[in-house]
Amino acid sequence: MLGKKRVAIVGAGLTLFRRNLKETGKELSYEAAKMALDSAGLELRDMQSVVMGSAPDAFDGVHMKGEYLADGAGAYHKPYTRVFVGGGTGVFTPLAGWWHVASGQFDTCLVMCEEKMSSCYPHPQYAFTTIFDPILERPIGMNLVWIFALEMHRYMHKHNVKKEQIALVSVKNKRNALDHPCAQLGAKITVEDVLNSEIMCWPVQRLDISPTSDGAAAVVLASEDVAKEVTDNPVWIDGVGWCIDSTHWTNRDLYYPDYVECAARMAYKMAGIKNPPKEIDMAEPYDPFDYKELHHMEGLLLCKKGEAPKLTAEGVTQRNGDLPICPSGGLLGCGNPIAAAGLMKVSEIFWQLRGEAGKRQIPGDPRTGVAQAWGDLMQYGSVIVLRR
Amino acid sequence: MSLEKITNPLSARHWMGDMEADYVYTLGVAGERFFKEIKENGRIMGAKCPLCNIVFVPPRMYCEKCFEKLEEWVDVGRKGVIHTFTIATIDVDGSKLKKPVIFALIKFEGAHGGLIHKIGKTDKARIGMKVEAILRPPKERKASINDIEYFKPLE
Amino acid sequence: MIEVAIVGVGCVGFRPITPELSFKELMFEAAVKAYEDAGINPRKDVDVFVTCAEDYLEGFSIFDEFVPDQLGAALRHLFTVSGDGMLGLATAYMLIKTGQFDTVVVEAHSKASDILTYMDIVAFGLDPIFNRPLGGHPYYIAGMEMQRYLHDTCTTVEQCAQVVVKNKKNALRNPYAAYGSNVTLDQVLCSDTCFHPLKQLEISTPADGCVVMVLTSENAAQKLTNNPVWVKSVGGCTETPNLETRDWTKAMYTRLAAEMAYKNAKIRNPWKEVDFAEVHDFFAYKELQHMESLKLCDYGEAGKLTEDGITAPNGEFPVNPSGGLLGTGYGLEASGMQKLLETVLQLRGEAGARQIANAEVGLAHTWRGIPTATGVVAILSNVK
Amino acid sequence: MSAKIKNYSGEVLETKDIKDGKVLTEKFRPKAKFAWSAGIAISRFLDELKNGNIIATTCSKCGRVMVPPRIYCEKCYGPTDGWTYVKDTGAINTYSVSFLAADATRLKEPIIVAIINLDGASEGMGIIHRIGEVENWKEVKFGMKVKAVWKPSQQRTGAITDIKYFKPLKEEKP
Repeated sequence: MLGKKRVAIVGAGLTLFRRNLKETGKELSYEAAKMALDSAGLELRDMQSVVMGSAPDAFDGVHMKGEYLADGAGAYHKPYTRVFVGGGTGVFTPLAGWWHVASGQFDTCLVMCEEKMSSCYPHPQYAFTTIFDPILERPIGMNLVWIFALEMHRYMHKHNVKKEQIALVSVKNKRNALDHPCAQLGAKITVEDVLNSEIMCWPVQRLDISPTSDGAAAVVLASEDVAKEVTDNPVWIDGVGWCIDSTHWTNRDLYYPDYVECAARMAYKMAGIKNPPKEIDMAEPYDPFDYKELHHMEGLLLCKKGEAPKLTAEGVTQRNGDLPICPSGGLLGCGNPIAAAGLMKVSEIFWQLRGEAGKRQIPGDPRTGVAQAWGDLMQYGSVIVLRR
Repeated sequence: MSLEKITNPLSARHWMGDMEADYVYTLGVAGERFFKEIKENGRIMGAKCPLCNIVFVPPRMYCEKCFEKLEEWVDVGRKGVIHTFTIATIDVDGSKLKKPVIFALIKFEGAHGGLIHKIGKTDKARIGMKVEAILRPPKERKASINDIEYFKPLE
Repeated sequence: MIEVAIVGVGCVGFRPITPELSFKELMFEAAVKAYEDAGINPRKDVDVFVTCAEDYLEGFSIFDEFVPDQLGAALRHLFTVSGDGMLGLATAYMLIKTGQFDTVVVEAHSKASDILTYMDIVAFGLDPIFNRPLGGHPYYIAGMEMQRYLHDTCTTVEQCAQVVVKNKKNALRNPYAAYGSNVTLDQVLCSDTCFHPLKQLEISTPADGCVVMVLTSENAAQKLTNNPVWVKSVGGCTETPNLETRDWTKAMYTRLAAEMAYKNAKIRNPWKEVDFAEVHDFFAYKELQHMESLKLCDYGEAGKLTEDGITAPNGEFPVNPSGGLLGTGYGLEASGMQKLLETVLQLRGEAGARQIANAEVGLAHTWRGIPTATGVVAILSNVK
Repeated sequence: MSAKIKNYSGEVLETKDIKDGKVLTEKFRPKAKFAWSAGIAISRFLDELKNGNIIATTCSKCGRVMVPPRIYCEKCYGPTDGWTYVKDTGAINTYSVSFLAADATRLKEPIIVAIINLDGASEGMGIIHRIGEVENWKEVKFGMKVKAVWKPSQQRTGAITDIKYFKPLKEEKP
């Protein structure tokens, strides 16, 4: 058995994901947290600890924003920690919640993720210019999209993947998002639309990429004893994994995310998963760009290296396919309030496993799902394995 | 430890840069209503938690103690009491202020919390001193905490 | 029950500036020392690495990116806690308690001298709607708190100043300290009253340095060392970020964190059961306020104890034998690690001229500074 | 649960609502200035750039030649034990063509950036820089040989921008 205590997710909450929301970061956090608690039939006083996940302070525009958000996150008079692994934060935060409970230190933990990217004006892109090395990279005029384009291009080159194949991911996820009530960019689009959209940084085009968003998400974690008291269908955290690769991203071959594989292996080992494609019923890999879904499916060992485009083309990754990928609509469809988007993926697996995903519900009887996020300088992988 | 160190101080390079951007913060659901009340009606409001039976100033969307959504707003008046204060003589850049500034936490009767603000029209302050908010003329108000110009002693 | 031990420590600094090292090189040096101390190879023997940092104190968005290589954590299991090093300790403690990880490394550092506008960054931490637009030097918050604290507890300004005298003197005997001196009570009292009643010399000055610690489970510790320092408990609390609704007399975050730590370590009377304490003293009055919140004495008693020399190194209950932050320098997110480091050295009997005789149980405490109300308390012991 | 919920929280604003002042806001620009210490490895690297050289560090344990230089080997976790110059020529590992400036505005002339694996450094040791002297961005290819174009020596300041960009190197037959 994993850990001293088995840990379950017993509730989840989300706000809308939109380019601009009126609520402050604190208020967004509150809305998501309150919904998660209500859905679990629990109250704030039942929470013994709180974990916050949020991406750079440079979005919200508050130094130490974890501290600033604390009351909205429900941390009043409670042990409270913020964890931060760039874009990987959203899936990493429930891992931090997991050890709060699995260690036996707490019976419950409220896991929060928040992002208010619109505060950075006129465009949150600015905040991304400070993620680079100030001496060797910022003087070149770095832009976030550049580096993903470099990675995408390398991936395409190495496996001889065409843009048409990659665009299918965007088409699928934006369509899936039409069924998600919080989604920002659900749409019916075609491969042609993607290929004809504005070139941002070749090979990245406008419709290859997820938008910036405001939003918050929360999940409630409980120890086995508490979970069985409050719900008949807890969803168990059976595997956790995370990994970071070297800072020197220009010294690595970007065609394959070794760090995601390393994180996945850690999580699968804990969950006792030996044959991922067979034992995993659905996955929510991180998809801020369409190629990333493919890249991450491979890193998650859901298929062989270079095989993800083929599976996508064959429809395997559709909701009614053999291995549904991003049934939520992902970041491409739902929007990308960085940390909140990662936790949205975890919430999606939670709802899918409980059969509560409504129009998004995948058929069959899913028992095991995986969510993954990715961050830093194409460097970080965080993975969670959930089981019914 | 590294096998060599910098021993010539002139060889130790530094690189200058910043992390500066423009920020536009929405005042939020509670904040917008609070500052509109000050701007348009000259009223300082609090929000009541029916479960904890306390009135929060500044008003929030939720009770930080129990997470109840706060719907009931009450006028707490412009008069309050100094809970604590300080006299600042230096500015954020470390320079000496031409005139010291008194910062204080002002509490309002029957309310939990209060407002952090400046005390004006005096160079003295004390804990327990009664003060009143002096608002800027309506035309100059911008829906900001600075729509209150300062708090003035009532004694 | 899995017991958790600190089996290796490494420290570089603390110094006013470190122009000859990049932050990465600073971290590398401290890490090498810690691994050497623990007798481990980070490429093979470490299960998880925890680094503690805040973006605006580094000058990077997503500082996590720049951490792994110098700690030996490339393609390993590392993450960032956006908080004080002692939140990193709490994290490592929990990770080991899950039974899934044997060895966890915690790192925190300060490259404060890389920051040209530190005060502006502190002010950037204020609520952007209700507080920040007022402007001003953010330490007015400390001045206000000190005022109310003195008012409610009848502590005197002399008693607060005495903390500075004691801590800077203690720091003279600490090789890791940047700001030791034989300052007199008069010098402290005559220094500028920047935020009445808070004086210039009662405010800590930032310093550069890095502390790395290696924590292991009991089993792993037994293979590595004869003098493990056991982490008996860790307690943490965030009171509220809202300045308006917090308690301005009692540091409630510390009180609640301490209650959690004492409960888990089964300590009923900390004054009797703990031998010394490393208490967060960013401002001089904070040492006194925190001592009281830590239940080392009643509210209003700490000043008197300090005046009477009870908290001096040779007193009945030494507080901040390291020299505290006033003496060693404020190590930003490493300040909790500075507290832990001294506690570990004392409990190992390796504190040199500062050594407290027969110390068995030590308390380390941290606070995240202005404008937060977040604190962590750890109880360490050399007896299992 | 998700299926049962009718209303998700969040009051949606248009960007123009903020611009037009329809929603109340507070504005701020922080002062956040830094002077990062370059340290042992990068101070030397910058000095060498000023002289028109690209310097790397070496680890005798794993035999790697590392650029940008560092004083520790992240693979072996020991101190690096030597310095060596690498060439200012290399091959394009991957590249992208940006039509966007850092502030997300549209560029007239696209910027080509590439990871360039430098000759003389260990396999896969690349640096990021711009590619110049290319008439049409479609001419750029994976594996293409490139060479640094340096600023005149009197204009160099000891910065990565002492190299203006890398230009395609016409292959010379041996």
